[in-house]
Amino acid sequence: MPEERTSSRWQVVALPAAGATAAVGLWWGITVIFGIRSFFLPAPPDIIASFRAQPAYLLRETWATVSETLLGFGIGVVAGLTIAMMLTAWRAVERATFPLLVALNSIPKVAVAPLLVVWLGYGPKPKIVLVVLICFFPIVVSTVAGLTSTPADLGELARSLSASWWQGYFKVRLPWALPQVFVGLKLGVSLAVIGAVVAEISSPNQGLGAVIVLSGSSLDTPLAFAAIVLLALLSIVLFYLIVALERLLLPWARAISA
Amino acid sequence: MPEERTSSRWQVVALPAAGATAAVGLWWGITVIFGIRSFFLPAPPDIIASFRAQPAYLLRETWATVSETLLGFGIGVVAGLTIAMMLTAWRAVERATFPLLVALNSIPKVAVAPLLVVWLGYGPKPKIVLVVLICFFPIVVSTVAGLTSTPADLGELARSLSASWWQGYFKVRLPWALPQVFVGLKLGVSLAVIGAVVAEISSPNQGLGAVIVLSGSSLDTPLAFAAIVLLALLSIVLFYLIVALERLLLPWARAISA
Amino acid sequence: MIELAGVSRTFRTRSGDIEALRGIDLTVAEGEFLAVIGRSGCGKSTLLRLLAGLLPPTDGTVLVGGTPVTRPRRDVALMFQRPALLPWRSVLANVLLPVEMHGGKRAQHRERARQLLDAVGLAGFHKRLPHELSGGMQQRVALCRALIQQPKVLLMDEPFSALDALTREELAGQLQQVHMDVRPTTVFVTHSIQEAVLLADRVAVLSERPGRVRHVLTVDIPRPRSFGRNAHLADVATCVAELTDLLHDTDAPAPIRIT
Amino acid sequence: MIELAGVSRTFRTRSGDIEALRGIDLTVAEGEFLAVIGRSGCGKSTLLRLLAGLLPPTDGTVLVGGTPVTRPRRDVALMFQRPALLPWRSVLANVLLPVEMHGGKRAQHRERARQLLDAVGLAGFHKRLPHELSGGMQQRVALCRALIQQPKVLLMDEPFSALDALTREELAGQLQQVHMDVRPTTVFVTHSIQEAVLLADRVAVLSERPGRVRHVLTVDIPRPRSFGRNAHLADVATCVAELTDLLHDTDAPAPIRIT
Amino acid sequence: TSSKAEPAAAEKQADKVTYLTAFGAVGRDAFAWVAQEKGYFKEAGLDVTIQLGAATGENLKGLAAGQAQFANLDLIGAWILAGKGDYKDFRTIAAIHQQSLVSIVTLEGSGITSPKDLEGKKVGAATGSVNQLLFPAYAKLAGIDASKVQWVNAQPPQLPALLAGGQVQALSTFLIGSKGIEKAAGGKKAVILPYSKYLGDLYGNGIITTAKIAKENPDLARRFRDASLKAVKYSIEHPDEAAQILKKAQPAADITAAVGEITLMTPYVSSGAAIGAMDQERVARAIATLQAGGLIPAGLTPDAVVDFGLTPKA
Ligand SMILES: Nc1ncnc2c1ncn2[C@@H]1O[C@H](COP(=O)(O)OP(=O)(O)OP(=O)(O)O)[C@@H](O)[C@H]1O
Ligand SMILES: Nc1ncnc2c1ncn2[C@@H]1O[C@H](COP(=O)(O)OP(=O)(O)OP(=O)(O)O)[C@@H](O)[C@H]1O
Ligand SMILES: Cc1ncc(C[n+]2csc(CCO)c2C)c(N)n1
Ligand SMILES: [Mg+2]
Ligand SMILES: [Mg+2]
Repeated sequence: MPEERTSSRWQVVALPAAGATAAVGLWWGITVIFGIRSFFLPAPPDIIASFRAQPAYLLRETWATVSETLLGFGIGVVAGLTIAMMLTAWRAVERATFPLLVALNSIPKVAVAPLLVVWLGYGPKPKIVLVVLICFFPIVVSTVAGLTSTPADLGELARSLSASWWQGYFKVRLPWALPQVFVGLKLGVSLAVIGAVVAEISSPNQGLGAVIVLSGSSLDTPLAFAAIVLLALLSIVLFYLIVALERLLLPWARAISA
Repeated sequence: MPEERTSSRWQVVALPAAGATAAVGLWWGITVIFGIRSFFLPAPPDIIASFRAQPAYLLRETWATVSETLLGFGIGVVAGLTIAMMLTAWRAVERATFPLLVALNSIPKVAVAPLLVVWLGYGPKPKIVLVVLICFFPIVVSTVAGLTSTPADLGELARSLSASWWQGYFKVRLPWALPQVFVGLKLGVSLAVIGAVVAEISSPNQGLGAVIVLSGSSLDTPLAFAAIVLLALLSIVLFYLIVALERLLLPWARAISA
Repeated sequence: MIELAGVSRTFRTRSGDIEALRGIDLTVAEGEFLAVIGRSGCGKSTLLRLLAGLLPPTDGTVLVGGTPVTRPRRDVALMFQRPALLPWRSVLANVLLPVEMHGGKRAQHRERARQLLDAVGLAGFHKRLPHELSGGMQQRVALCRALIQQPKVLLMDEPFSALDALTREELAGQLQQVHMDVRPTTVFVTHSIQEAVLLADRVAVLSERPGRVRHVLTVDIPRPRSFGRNAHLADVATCVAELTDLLHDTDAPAPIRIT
Repeated sequence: MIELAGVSRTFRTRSGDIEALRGIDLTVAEGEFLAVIGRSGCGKSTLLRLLAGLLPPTDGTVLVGGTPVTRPRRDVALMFQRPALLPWRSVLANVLLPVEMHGGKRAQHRERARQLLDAVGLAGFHKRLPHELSGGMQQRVALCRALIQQPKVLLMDEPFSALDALTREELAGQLQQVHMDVRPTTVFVTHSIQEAVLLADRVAVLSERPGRVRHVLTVDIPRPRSFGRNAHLADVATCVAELTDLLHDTDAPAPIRIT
Repeated sequence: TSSKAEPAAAEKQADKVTYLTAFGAVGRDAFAWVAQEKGYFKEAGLDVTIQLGAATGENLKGLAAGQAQFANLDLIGAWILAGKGDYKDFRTIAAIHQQSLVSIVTLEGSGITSPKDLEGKKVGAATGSVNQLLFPAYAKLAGIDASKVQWVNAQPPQLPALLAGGQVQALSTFLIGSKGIEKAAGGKKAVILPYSKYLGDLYGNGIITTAKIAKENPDLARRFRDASLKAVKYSIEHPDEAAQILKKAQPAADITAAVGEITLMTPYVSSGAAIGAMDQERVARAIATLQAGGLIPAGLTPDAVVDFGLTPKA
């Protein structure tokens, strides 16, 4: 018989730390035991050394990636929610345009990136556009799923109150969908980081993606991994920021579920 | 007062067709009006010509991509569901390993692909692994969201029946989560296609990704777009297969929602 | 105010049709209080949903205020059989939902919402979320949400089913008072014959599935009425007995048509 | 069979604690039928959830069959206040759920499930999905799901609340029969005093929030009993009157502590 | 993925080896498929799997991981990596291009006709590629200020689009790609300023193998080298047929562009006495150039990167 959930500080901090330590240990162990050369798979100390060799540079490039990611993600969220709203508002719109969205999403971003560079130059613009392109789809699909899962009795309630479309949407359907919107946001933010990197790899003038490309052409795998580790940290931070926001905004969702 | 949903043949076929036609028309129009050269953005006829020049080759490469995608997606689904199950079964496991999964997912696949080639060679294996890596995460996140959204009264029902963990899982929580699992599957299958292409681009020995790279290095943009169009069609087919499966398996989910 | 003429409703489902209502003819005058009783599954909720404009009839016409019902109207309030509270809104905010939807000023109605909640015994729970309430408390919130609309037509689907005998009596008394003061045209589905007799001007008895109007009994007892302790004990007993007989006098339910 | 000693339960929430039950002492003998009545929100459902092992008490001990309750037991069946049916399972499959969970052969119990469903008037609905049923029909499915377990201890939370008077009477009669035949120890929450008197060996009356046991009344009327038409009309009336008084005799509910 | 060091068995059973091309499937790599198609590999007792290689570093990793035994790549890039000590376990066994193909490529009408005009311009190139690394040395010899050139980084296949789209005024790339650049630019003529005008000792692409094969199985390396060079010779003599063969094996290839590449590389292939030949002195000078440019530390000897026992004699 479960007691009220108590999340002790121990669990919140120690368990993830233990997991991370185990993972790093495993990785390190593998590189040592199999004698893997550092340009195939660098061991953790190589990566730390690589980071400590030029921290300012790496942090500057991290910041470039962060800013592209956040801008693109912000636009992607607005676009995704708007599209999801329109798709659920008119069934005909959904029928006519959803396959196009699926098609658009399926275009490998690696193939689009060069086109964007040609159109938008090699500054941050094509990167932001690519972030938007890569992160809007999970937001759309999750939000649509949330918006179409309003329980029948709440839907009838809204109708019986002669709610306008907007009212039904903002007072009933959207709040109900929020937990699923957050699924989309969590997936979207992870992809957003990747989108920024993909764009930077294609046009490696700034950001951690550029670091990866540069280190690739000089076989400096530890530097590439330093960039990858920074990317992973960035993703974790952004992901858990969204998780925190969810906990803050949607206590009811956890309360009504087992 | 909405009558029972009737989806006439007209809506199911004509609307998507209209949408597609409009999109293709717009695209064509843009290339003509702005006089864009086919090297930058080929017009639809260029692409069709490119496809008709060597249909057998393109279909063979499509098949290579399809088989990698399906294999990888199959493994990804099994892995994703298993991981989601373990994460929701033990809160400690979730705490300890979920950040690692987020980190793993955030590693740009473009950067992993060369490593996989080094370990697994130039055949389909690294491609399949990349597909798995790219598609498991949305399945995990969506499934976890579904599994943790069991309504309190159904959760209590399972507990009051002294359901074993497995029973509670398979008879109550998982069925309830299925609509959200399908969100993950839809997102996962879209990403699976992209994963296969990314891997093929990195090691262009087969598949549509190879067509994109190789046509890129011989500056044959229409051929690249023919490959992209095939990819889009492939994605649409796979996506709607999953939608169809969902409709078949989960009629109740639509019935209990507004 | 309400006219039903030859109204039928059949549900089409994969596993066959279910005929819920058949050929309902019924009129409710303005300000009248009609109770509806009938066995479980006979179509009472369906009837209310037809009146509320949530469901179209498969046959016949439904008029409210002289116009055919094609969609929900703002002057009609429906209290559902289940509470249907929004889980993210506090009790008070749930009660204020119709006000917001109808474009009223929240501030003006907040005081009234508080009074309603206090009147049904939920003082001190205004800021709680629905899942923190017991079943009966949730039902009372839903009741307040229907009453705050001050509708011309009030449709209530077993509004007191989750309440204990005492609370039931109290709230029935309050509802009677509301009806005497404001005189909304009321259709009140209940499974308590006592309650029907206490509250209604007329009581419609539905037959088993498919629901048809078996009889409409006029309750000619002056108001205010009260349970057990009034001067018309005999009249009440007669009505209750008659209704009980009507309910008992059952034809077998129509077999389910599997198509 | 059931012993509660000094049982209290307080819900901790963000917006303050709610004390639902305080110092409950209660014993139910093996095979006994205890009805519990009390005002809405007084903690009846909470009491059942404590007995079912779904919720730990904040204070005191809960014993079932002599052992402390720490988690649900297979020989205890709880019928919830809400139907809690699985929306993807047919009516029949919903009834068979406990059998599957308890590792019974589905085939063996299918016949019994059919009989139970027919007995509560759901013949012809076996293959329907829950959302195709009316509220009362759903409640009857939940009833069948509790009965199919043939438990030693049967906990029922307002099992007939969504049913019309007639169906209620019929099912109460059937329940009485089941209890006389199989003699499960039964705790039966109801808001119908009549029903309590008809069915129970003893009736526990809870006070308002926080719920305490105000009185336990022994109903000394021989079985089988029936509504209105038995030889012990006077006894029944006495009991009903006494319980009504007990329910009426209210102390004000404790104020909500906002912490 | 292994090469058995059993020369005696070569007659009976062909040695299975994997070969990596330098840049996907374009004209400069066509000879590999020519060797395959014409049976040169088979005659040499080889069963070759041709895999499409990528950047220099990736090809070196493929060799290091044992996924491939032979590769075509840019020798300067590979030697720089060896000189920096990242990966030394490979040996060059033939030079396909006797001169580096690295060039500044721009379009007619861009106003760039000499290295001097590059100052203040945007030049596109692959990040960290030899093109960028060698530029300071080139600039010094050409008498321009390298710091006044603004680099725009891109992936190699995207360079033509950058130039054609006007994002940059010039590229630093391999000159054999200039036919493609002209095609991308809609027919405008390309202007080519080869680095080799000032850096004459550098080689272009070449074939390498692992140090292990060079040492333990030189016969295998020789057979592969000879079959490949025979195909190189055939390709420059029959550019159209080579392009056709390439197209047949790799349908994504473009015949016109491939013919263009083969024609453009011809003078660089046959400038020396023998195709593929390497000269120890010149290799030493090339290494010295790299050291002078600060690209590698001192200490790299020609023998560390080239197996002169396996290179064709000049
Ligand atoms: N959405 C639906 N789909 C299919 N059948 C339905 C649906 N809603 C109701 N029915 C059927 O219509 C009949 C009448 O249902 P309704 O809910 O109106 O009954 P009711 O009189 O309100 O019963 P109760 O007193 O149990 O609430 C029932 O037989 C039910 O099975
Ligand atoms: N999960 C919960 N969180 C907070 N408070 C709760 C929770 N469940 C019940 N309560 C509170 O406990 C008290 C008793 O609730 P309970 O559901 O036991 O009442 P009840 O007697 O069953 O009422 P009803 O007859 O209306 O069903 C109520 O005041 C309710 O607000
Ligand atoms: C069009 C074209 N541009 C550049 C190069 C050469 N190149 C530049 S960078 C790089 C890889 C890593 O150094 C290679 C091969 C090419 N071959 N074709
Ligand atoms: Mg009903
Ligand atoms: Mg209760």
